[in-house]
Amino acid sequence: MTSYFAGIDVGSTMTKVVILNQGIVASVIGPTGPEHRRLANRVMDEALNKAQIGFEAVTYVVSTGYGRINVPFADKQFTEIACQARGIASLFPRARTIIDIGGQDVKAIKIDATGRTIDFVMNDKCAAGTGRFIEVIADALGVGLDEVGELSLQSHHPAKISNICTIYAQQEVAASLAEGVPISDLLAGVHQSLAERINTMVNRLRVEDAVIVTGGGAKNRGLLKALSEQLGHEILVPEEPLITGAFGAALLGKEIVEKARQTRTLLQTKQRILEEIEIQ
Amino acid sequence: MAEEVKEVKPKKRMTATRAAASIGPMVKEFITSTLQARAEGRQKLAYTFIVCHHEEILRAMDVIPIWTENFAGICGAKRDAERFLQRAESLGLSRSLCTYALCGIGFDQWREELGQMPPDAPWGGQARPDFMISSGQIICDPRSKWYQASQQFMPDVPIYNIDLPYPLFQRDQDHRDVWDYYHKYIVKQLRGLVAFLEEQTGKKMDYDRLRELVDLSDRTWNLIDETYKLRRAVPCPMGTGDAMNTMVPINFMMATEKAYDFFVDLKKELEEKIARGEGEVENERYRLMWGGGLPAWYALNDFNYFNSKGASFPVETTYRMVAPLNEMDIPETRDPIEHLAWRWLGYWTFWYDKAKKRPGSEPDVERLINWIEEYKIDGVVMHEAFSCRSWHVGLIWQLHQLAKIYKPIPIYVMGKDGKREKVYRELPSLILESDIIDITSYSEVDTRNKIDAFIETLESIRANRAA
Amino acid sequence: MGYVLGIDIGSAYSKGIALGDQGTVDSSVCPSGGDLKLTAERVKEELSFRNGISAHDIMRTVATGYGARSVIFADEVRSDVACHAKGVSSLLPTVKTVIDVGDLYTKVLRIDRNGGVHNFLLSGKCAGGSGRILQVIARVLRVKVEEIGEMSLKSKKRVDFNTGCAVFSESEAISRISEGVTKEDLLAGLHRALAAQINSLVERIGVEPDVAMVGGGARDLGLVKALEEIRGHAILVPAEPHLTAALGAAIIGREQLKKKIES
Amino acid sequence: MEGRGDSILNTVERYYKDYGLRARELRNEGRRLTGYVCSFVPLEIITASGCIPFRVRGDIHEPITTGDTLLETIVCPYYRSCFDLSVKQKYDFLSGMVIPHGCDSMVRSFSAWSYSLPFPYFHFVNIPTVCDQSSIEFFSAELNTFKKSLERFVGKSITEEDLAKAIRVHNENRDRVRDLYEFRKTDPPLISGTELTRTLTVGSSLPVDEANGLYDRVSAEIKQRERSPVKKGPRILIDGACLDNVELIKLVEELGGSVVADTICNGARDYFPKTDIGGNPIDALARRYLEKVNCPKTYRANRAGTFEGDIASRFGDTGVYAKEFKVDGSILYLYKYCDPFGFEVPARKAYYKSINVPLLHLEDVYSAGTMGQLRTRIQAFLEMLG
Ligand SMILES: Nc1ncnc2c1ncn2[C@@H]1O[C@H](COP(=O)(O)OP(=O)(O)O)[C@@H](O)[C@H]1O
Ligand SMILES: Nc1ncnc2c1ncn2[C@@H]1O[C@H](COP(=O)(O)OP(=O)(O)O)[C@@H](O)[C@H]1O
Ligand code: SF4
Ligand code: SF4
Ligand code: SF4
Repeated sequence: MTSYFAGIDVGSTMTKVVILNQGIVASVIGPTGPEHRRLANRVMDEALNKAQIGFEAVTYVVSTGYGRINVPFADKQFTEIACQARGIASLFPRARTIIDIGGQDVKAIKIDATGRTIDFVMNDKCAAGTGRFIEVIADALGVGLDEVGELSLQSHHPAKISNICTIYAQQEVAASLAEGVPISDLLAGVHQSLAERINTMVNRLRVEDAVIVTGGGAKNRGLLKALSEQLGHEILVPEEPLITGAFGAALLGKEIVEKARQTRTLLQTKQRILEEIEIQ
Repeated sequence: MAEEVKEVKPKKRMTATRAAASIGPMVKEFITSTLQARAEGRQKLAYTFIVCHHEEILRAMDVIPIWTENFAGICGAKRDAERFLQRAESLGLSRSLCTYALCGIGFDQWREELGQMPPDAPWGGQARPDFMISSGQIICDPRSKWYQASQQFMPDVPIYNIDLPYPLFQRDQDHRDVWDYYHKYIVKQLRGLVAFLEEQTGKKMDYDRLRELVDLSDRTWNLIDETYKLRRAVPCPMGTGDAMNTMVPINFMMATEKAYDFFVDLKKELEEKIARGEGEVENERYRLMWGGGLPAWYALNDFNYFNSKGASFPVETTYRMVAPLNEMDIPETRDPIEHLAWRWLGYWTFWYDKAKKRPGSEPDVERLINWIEEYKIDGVVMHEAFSCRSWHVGLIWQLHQLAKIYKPIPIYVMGKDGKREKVYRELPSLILESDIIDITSYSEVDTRNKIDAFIETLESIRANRAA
Repeated sequence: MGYVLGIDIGSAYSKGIALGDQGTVDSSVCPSGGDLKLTAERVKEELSFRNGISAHDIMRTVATGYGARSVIFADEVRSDVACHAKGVSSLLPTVKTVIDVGDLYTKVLRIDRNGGVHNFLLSGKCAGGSGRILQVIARVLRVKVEEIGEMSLKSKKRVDFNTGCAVFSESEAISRISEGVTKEDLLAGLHRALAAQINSLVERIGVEPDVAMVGGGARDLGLVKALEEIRGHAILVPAEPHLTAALGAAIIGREQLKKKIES
Repeated sequence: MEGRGDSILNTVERYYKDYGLRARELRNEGRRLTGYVCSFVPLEIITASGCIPFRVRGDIHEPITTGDTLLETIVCPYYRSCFDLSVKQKYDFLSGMVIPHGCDSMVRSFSAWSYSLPFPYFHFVNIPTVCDQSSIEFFSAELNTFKKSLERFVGKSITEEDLAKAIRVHNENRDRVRDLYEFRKTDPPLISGTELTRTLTVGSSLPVDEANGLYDRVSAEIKQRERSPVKKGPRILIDGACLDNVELIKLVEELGGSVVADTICNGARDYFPKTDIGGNPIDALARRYLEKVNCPKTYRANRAGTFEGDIASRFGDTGVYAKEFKVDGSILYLYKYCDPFGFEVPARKAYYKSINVPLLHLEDVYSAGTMGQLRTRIQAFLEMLG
């Protein structure tokens, strides 16, 4: 019987699930709602359906991400840092620096040739330095998140955003828009401002090639361009940058099981039933 | 925000005096001369800090001081500190620390990494020193930690660290009871510095020359005091905006003829202006005191903005590092080093006795009160620079205490019985918040809005002031 | 003598007052939106149209607030510090300390009964301590910002709420609710935390009674109550606290007019 | 186990939660308590005067409010919290307060403290930054001034015997703390980091002889233990300044690490160095505080002439502890706005690298609210040590 391993990454905005055996058999991205538990269930269910297996077929589940403690059916939790490092190391053996741009925080991870984390930094205190900054501004400009990147690339004169606070910046951008500053320039300015903040943080690690960007922010080409200019390094992006954390989580689970088998220790795994947890 | 000027170009600040306008080139020339000295290698260069009362010793030994605070300030004024600050942050240094130091360390690290000046370094950059002389003790921690951190990137450059303590004000203690052993310690520390310099330069100290230089800076010191006191005139001939320039000879050029001559000229210029009834601003409406805080170097233009509203700054507590020598009770001595140590102690304890006489007062508050009266001040402006604790912690408390014990503004109010009643109110104050060189902490629009509101406040007090 | 308009273009709401010879004739409030110039026009139009005021009946217009400079037709621009002071002192003459909880900033002013300002202080560079957080939370709770005051007063068990970032408070609220905290208790916690932040600003400048609260935030009874609780004394709130700056602007305009006529 | 009612560690926890419980009792008995902050106030002199030294601490659960109205927020948050609690009269049982020149935050806020608190006694002890012979002489003189001011306050003179005796008890106190640290050497440690820091924190609120008694009882109880209270996990050293709330340590232990060593001000930095016996007691104290307490506040000249040599001599004690307590990783936990420690971060990082100990650097603001943010970082670090 093939064993399956699942990784579930409950982010602040998106919940991602990856199911593995030898390779990825299914991956699903769904929104994270306020009720983490139920959504974790739903996304997991969807992934199982896609893989056409039942939950009992999954040997080990690792949860990660901002909502990792709210996954009742997980066997173990890891931080996104460990999971991203693991996932990226397997996808990009050359990777040395990972920058994960999420909605709630931004992390930079340095890994060595064996894929081990050697250092990391993160920002999660002020929205001004995270993906949320872009969300708020995009919202104020009435632009969809999937358009902001392309739009900003059309700009020739990025606007200078002088406020740091997301809220003040939102106000500033709205006012500039009314004064006729083109949306593309504003977006380019916003990307530059965020890229600057990320760059300062990341630099504490002394960035080395190859630099991989993951998380929702990696879907934003405008941000990537600004970031690569600031860093002075080329940037690589996984095909599906959102799921690398969940992928790494599944891999870590797989390793735990394999190690246990080798040393013949018994794994305390929970009963493999995905119960529907009702929340009012 | 909406009205924010799109591309922030540092405009040249307009000065009110010729003397202040001559400062920029002087500093530039000075920086250039340090670079030249480095290239020629004939004289030793020393990183060091202002307000240490040791420049006479350096000059007597022909050591060229490189004032690292000055260079950081220049980066700030040119709005080009950010890249050095970011470097420092990348090293693991928190942005909450003294940004002068961060800028300096970031610059040093870059220069050492490249083996040459970082690209487009402001005014040619800061020369590599032969040694560093630090002095933190009671002025501030960064002064003893900064060079130590820089040394990581130039381990071959030795540091000599001296202590220059002074007794902190304590209400129930007379500073004269303790200052003998303070004096003794300072003297030993300064003698240690002399020995260190002798070792580094291979020269012997010429004590006659030292005595002459100490005498020169004493004379300059008194002259500065006389010159600055001219600013009591109404209208005020020179404001704090200019004083942020004329601090250069006080802090970076003491014990030189040039500094003395500068103040001779400035004094003459001010006297002429006073004779002509010429003020810093054309129609002086408000006289403000810069009551604390180092300036935001990239935003000196804000002084012009104040001026444009009719506000002049006849006096500031910042960089006014002198007090009349004859009013300081310092013992006579022929030994120049002993004299330096007494002058140091005399300066820091200058307001102690006065403060003890007024209940609730304290030296810094006492100085505010005295100058408010001497300079006929209408309001106090302070700058809370977030990264320097030394000059900026305690300002809020000082304002609090000032408001509590000193209410000079008479106004009429409606009393309980419906009759007009005269009461006294405290002086209005304005606290600006940003940083000395970290421009990301500053918003021009916010600052100017605050200034506008403050000016309106002054106006309304003026309108309601009881005769 | 005609009418004087006071127009306060805030970052969230724009407010206008038309002042006639006998006092306030009408007021208007609308969201500020992006185009402030247009909003300013709209406020004027609305006041004029509803009260049949023709262009030459408007003797003077004084603008204030975040977007005051967008009121191109204004005769004068005054800071909202001065305008709030004027407005409050005309409504509540015993007030000596004014707390203005606006959208982006919180301000504290010390005033006299003539509406003169003696001293003032503004909150810093982070929107975490101003009224905006109320809107943010109201939105995630799917209630109207007008309702949150009442709701919070119904709370039985206030939770500890971390006000930090105004943006992230949203996610904190979401996760609290998903933990089963009621909206009422959450709001009470929010009000308490915000009030504590506001209070430390208030304390800095020193307080002289009576104390009034104005600005959009003062419409939130939960916040007023929380601040009263912390301070241990009553806080006066004028009937329409968000209008005091506009009112003050109009009064200033009227006074100027009077002076002009007299001289 | 901890659950038993008669456990001394339960008592410790109670005194920890209600900090100052015993001090209030002593005050009611008519004793004089003298508050202090930082590890640079020579407690021996306070004890010798008959007063009881009481370490003023902050509370990360209490939002800083009143304190902020008098003191800038650019003061280190730990110190602001201490000030805030003091002006909120949490320490109204004190008769006085001694503040040393530990850092800029302490120097520049001295006026605000001394004018805002109603204590009859206030004193500032100036401390040299340089550590040479003239500094020791100066510091001795400054300590004599301190002694004289205490004498004036208590109305009696402090004799050499008084001092010698106080030095002895405080040394004994330090020996006992050392004994407690010994329990950390097993793997997993017999005493958890949370228990230890709680015990020391409580100890610093008691008269020194009572603290000695407390430590003895704690030691006796730990000796009885058969099992460690924590699971085996990465062994962590906490490097930093004042850590008088256990939440961070607790978090590390919750996440599977064991805190087994530290350099903190209310830990090894303060308790490991002892005062020399014999000779002039004031001079001996001057030497202990200036030369033996290893804090970034004092300037240690670079005698090696190389960076590597310099950091080895400045941070060598950390390396010794790391070896002695078999540390797997270190957490450098610093407060925002702390200049003395803040400027050392790059050098400390380099030092850890040189001794091959992985390091996590955290900058925090002294609030329980940030523990959530620290959780992910710490968990990831422990994963890294794996
Ligand atoms: N399609 C998209 N195009 C551009 N940016 C996106 C897109 N989707 C998400 N983002 C960005 O990614 C962020 C969310 O990233 P994600 O990794 O999902 O965060 P989390 O892990 O916290 O849920 C958003 O704040 C947004 O800035
Ligand atoms: N009825 C209300 N109840 C609670 N809060 C309100 C109410 N109305 C407005 N607010 C709050 O007040 C703020 C706006 O205040 P306002 O004084 O109009 O600000 P500004 O002048 O800066 O636009 C908003 O951020 C909102 O959160
Ligand atoms: S006094 Fe302030 S600005 Fe100057 S070096 Fe010290 S901390 Fe920095
Ligand atoms: S500055 Fe703005 S974005 Fe940052 S914490 Fe404050 S409210 Fe949030
Ligand atoms: S943590 Fe740092 S800044 Fe705070 S009191 Fe200690 S030494 Fe001073």
